[in-house]
Amino acid sequence: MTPTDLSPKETQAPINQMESEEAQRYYSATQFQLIWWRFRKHRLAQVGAIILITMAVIGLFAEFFGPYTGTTRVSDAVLVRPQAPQFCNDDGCTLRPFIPGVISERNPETLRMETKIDPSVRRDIYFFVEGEEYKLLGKFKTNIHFFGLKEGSIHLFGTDSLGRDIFSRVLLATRTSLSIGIFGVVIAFVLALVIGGVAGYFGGGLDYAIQRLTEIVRVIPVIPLYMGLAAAFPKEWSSTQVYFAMTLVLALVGWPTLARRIRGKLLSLRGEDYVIAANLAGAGPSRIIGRHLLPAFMSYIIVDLVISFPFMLLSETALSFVGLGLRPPTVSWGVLLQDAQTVRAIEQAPWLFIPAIFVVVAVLSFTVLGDGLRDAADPYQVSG
Amino acid sequence: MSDTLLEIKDLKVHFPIRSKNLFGGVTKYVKAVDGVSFYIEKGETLGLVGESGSGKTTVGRSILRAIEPTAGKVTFNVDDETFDLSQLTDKEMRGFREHMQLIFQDPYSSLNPRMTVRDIIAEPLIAQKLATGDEVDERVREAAALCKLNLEFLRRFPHAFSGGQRQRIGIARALVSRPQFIVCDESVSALDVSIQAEILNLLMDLQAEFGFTYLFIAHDLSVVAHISKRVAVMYLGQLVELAPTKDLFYAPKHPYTEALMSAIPEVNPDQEMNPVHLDGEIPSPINPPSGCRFHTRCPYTQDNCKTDIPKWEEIEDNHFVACHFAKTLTLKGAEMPTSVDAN
Amino acid sequence: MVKFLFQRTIGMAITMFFVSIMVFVIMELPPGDYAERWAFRKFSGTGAQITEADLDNIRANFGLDRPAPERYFKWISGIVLHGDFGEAFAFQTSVNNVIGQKIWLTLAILFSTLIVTYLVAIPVGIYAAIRRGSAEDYALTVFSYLGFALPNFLLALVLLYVSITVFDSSVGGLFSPEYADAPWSIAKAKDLLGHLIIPAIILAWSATAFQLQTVRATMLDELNNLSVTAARARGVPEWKLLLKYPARLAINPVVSTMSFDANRIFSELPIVALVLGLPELGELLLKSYLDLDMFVAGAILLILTFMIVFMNFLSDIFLAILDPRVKLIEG
Amino acid sequence: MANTKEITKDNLLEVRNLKISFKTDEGIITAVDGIDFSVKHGQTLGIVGESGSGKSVSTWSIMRLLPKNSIIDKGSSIQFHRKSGKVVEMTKLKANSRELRKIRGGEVALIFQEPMSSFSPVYTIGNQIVEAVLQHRDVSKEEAEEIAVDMLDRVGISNPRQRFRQYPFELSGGMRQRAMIAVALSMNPSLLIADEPTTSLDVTIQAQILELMNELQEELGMSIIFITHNLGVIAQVADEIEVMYLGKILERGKTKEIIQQPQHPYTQALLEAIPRLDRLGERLTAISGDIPSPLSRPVGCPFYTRCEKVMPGICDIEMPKPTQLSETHTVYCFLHEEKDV
Repeated sequence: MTPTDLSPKETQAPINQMESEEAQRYYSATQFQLIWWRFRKHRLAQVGAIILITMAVIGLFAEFFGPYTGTTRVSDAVLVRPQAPQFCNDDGCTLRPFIPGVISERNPETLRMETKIDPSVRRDIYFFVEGEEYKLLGKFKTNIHFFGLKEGSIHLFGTDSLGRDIFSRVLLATRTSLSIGIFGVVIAFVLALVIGGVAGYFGGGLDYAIQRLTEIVRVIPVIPLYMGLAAAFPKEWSSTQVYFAMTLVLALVGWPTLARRIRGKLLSLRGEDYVIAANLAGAGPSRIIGRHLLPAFMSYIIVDLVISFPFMLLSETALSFVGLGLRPPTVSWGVLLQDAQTVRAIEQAPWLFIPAIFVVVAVLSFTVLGDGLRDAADPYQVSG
Repeated sequence: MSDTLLEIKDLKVHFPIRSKNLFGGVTKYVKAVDGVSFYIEKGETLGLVGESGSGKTTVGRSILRAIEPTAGKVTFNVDDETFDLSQLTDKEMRGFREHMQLIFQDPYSSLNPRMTVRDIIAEPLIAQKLATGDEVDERVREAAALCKLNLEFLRRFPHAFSGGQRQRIGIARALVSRPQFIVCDESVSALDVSIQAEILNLLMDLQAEFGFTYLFIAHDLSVVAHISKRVAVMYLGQLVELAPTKDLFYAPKHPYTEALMSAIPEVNPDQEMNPVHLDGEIPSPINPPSGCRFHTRCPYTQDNCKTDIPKWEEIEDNHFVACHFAKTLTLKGAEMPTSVDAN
Repeated sequence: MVKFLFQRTIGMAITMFFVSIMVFVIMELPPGDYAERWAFRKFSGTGAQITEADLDNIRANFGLDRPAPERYFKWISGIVLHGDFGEAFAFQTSVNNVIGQKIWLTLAILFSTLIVTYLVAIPVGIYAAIRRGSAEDYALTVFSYLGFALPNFLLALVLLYVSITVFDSSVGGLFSPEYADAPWSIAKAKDLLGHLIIPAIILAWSATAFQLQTVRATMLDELNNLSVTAARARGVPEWKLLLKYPARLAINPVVSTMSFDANRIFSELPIVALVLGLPELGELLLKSYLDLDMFVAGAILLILTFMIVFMNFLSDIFLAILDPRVKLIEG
Repeated sequence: MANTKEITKDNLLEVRNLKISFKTDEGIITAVDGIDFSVKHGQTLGIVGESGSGKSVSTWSIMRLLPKNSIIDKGSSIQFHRKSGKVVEMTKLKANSRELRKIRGGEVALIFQEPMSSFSPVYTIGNQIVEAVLQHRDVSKEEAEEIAVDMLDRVGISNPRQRFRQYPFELSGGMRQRAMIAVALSMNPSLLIADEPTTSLDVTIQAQILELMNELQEELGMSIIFITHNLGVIAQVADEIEVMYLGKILERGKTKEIIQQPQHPYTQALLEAIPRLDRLGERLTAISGDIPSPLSRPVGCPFYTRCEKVMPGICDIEMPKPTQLSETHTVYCFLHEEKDV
């Protein structure tokens, strides 16, 4: 729609006589500085990044942030409702947060155990309290938890039907789900990079064969394919084995899409004038790849990594949800959601659905972050 | 011929067309360049003109082996030694690239946006290890100064520059390895009129100072006429005429050249344009016409043009034509200036 | 056109050949062998003792003692020549019987989902592009984000929960109880249509989000196209112009990705079907994976993939009709 | 609102004080900065300018075709003589109003540089011509088809009946540009705006198109605004020329006046800078420096940063006023303003 004499090239700033310091800085800015400046304009993407970093930190130190280990059963607290910390009750307000006491009694009609709030009891929340022993980062033995009660138990997200603290379990699941996503993406990426790179750089018959292969993998519906592979895990495998097998499966099915994108990008880059110029300057393949293709490629790789994540997360969640993925005692978001498979379960204890919120928030964060990065990734293209 | 720098014999470049069916078999070829021969002398500028699809860019790139020629011979003289470029391996060719360079058309896409100007200009030196350490910087500064680039700009990135300045950076890169031969592929076509003159002057000054040899490819006839000593005209993958600039423009011998000359809009409202009318369109290079390739559009065509391929002949001193009737036709060229100071 | 169709049909056959090999590999993957699982299922609870010899017998019966290529050949030729998908041990009957009419229900779900997707995504995507930067556009973007982020099976759970707690009725299933086992009739078909809407909306959820963004992006590209300005310069009224030029082209990428939508829908189908209790192939696939009833699983995987490949074939044809440039490329 | 006097009779179009800006992320860019020009009945006005000169923007604004982020200044006036004799103020017309639509195509037609992208690829050439004809002429569909085929024939397309049913990609570049002209002229406009119509064409095709446009103008009597950066082309087609630079008009006059007696330093420099066949072997005179970015337009005369004859303290303060050198020749330069005084 823009008339010819307002094309982007002309509106790009050429050097003028007067040069502000800002302009100087812009002119000698590297690729990643430019990307960073552009990224800083994307508020939403930054929010996404912050959420993800928070999730990663919390996941990494799940045992510290959660008041209980994931397997602890508080037997008299089955299906406890989530408890929100308060600052005020009938006796007035304090600076220290607390939760009201809980009494559990059997309902005389349904004969189920039910919990009730006892506003007369006040249980103060303390920070850095001693609790169950665990190994921080799998190495350092300690029993300090970020918060907890001196007596009684606290369940921010309630408990499940076995009386386990959902809050603590969600934190552990965050670690599992994010890490399986990371491993899955990384392995898929290495595969895609090698295969797509070979196809894109050398072209010809090899490229053709790889193209056809990826096409075939891509027509089979993804999740059923995952399921088929996951169904083959022997029942006697340990949860660790299943965990690693899952990452492999995710990667194996995930690479064709990535390989295709990498190949396409490489092919178009290879035809760029400046790459031809490097060729004509006498640069060998290693220099062309190292100095020209890879730097141009890096930002796309990062963007692609980020936008592949949600797919891995959702696949893992879906598979574990139906029992074909990770298995207890490993906890992931999908495993936790198994408890919420039926409407009856949710009706009885809606808080079992809380892990879904984490899934959604994580995927949303990855999506907006990916969008922001994609916009920022090519600072040399003037956006319309 | 000791003063010949470069000689091209029967150069052919055919691009396969892969059909998009199952096995991707190659059934057709685009004959982009189909038997082109010429030589370039040391220190001269040979202009190469032709309309889109004539194959002029492919000629330039295949001499540099940016595109692999299908057939033909390209010989290059360096220090009285003759090399057959088509016989060199990729690695040998890489070592040879210091002698020959390309200046691109698009000053935007031809510079890597992720490298500083210094690194861009230094690339030929570093890639071929022609210089090390401080010598690199010295030679980069020298090249930049020759192209009238502010040395302050060397640590900046291409996004800081306008089209004209970028084109200078491209030229500095081309000459930093002190090549003997430079292909200018539409190197001023993308520039504004007011910038174009400066770049043309720069190219000519550099040639005067260092004795560069240019192959100057362009579609703008006036620009080619201005910079070239001799000009070759291409049509549909083949040369139709090659002659010293003034001979070619003022006294063309090939009907196609005549048509081209007559179509140049003169910057002179008194001189009305009277273009030779050509029939139809340029035929497809996949199935070029038989005989003389121009016969489908030539106003002077005869029966034998359809069947006989015209010979590439030197009909006057240094004037080559491929036309059956080159000697008998009287053709009109561009209007010759009436006096030297026809201002 | 005939040549075009012929080429595409051959292409489809070749793709299906490679797919069948992959499916066969998946069928072979689970540990232990089919004979053991078959025998276990058949005789468990009967108190019969199974000896190694019995198992060998069963293996010989099923041809399991033959090398893999031979078994593959037997399996695939049964399917191609006789339409015989083998035996489903979990049901003690042939796979064909188990799958039977579920194919039609699956197709019904697929098409109703596609219809919902396109009915929403195309007009809304076009609208969002025209109103670029407006509040509606922004809201639709947020909706799309949610479409990516909230998996369909969770949406199904949410909808079920809402329908039960708020409306006190379930939205699951494909038939009302009174029709579930009734023979086909017009009333039953109507009942099915009524029940199809909810799963269609749920399954269309993410596909719509994706396609909406595709349509919007293409539409934005096309709006910037000179041909639109050219038409405007000819005085063509704005609405007519938008529909005739950019909107027409914005449909092309949707048509060309129909098979991806089918792929996405079939991906989500098993889990959504599990949540909603839909008696079709996806749910059956999931069950047979859990039972390791690999003949059934393989058959379903093959059928679903075939539907996707066929959708691809259809979209190629539609595209050739919609876009005159396509034929030229095929040459 | 100083310039709202009524349009003179022999002018088809009169533009006064036209100022157009664009809202962008980097701020407001002024693309056209207060220019005046007019087009006479049956004549060709040539506009020459390099990139960023605002030549396309100023003419697209006549048809109100600029993108949404553009702003036409309130003081601008574009008056157009309609076929009915009525004078309309184009800047006052409502977007998408009936009257604007009638004028677009029916009275003012536009052809572009790239004929490929100005046709929709999925409809036949015929379809797009018929659409235009039906929009502006009271004819049946069959009659419209006849008009279209006839028009294709008139612009020199062989086998017009067959071409009518072909898609744009099946035609060559020259053919497409002919077809584009056919579309424009099939609606019988009184003003044709040709925006670099030959820039992407080869010289032989360019010559044919220029010839065709000349012939058609003689035959149909419409006015033409011809935009180009090629001085050779403009010398051949225009009756009058105006020279634009960075959103301003620097010089205006009869073609001979501009080409043979240029008075503005920029026009002079441009003519010296292009290689010409009648001056082979002469060194070109280059214009030093770069065209400034529209983001940082110089104050005063836009050319002063590159002008050989710049007078510091004068040229960089304000824009010079027009100096009338002859009835038809106007220059905007202090060198002449001084002489005048």
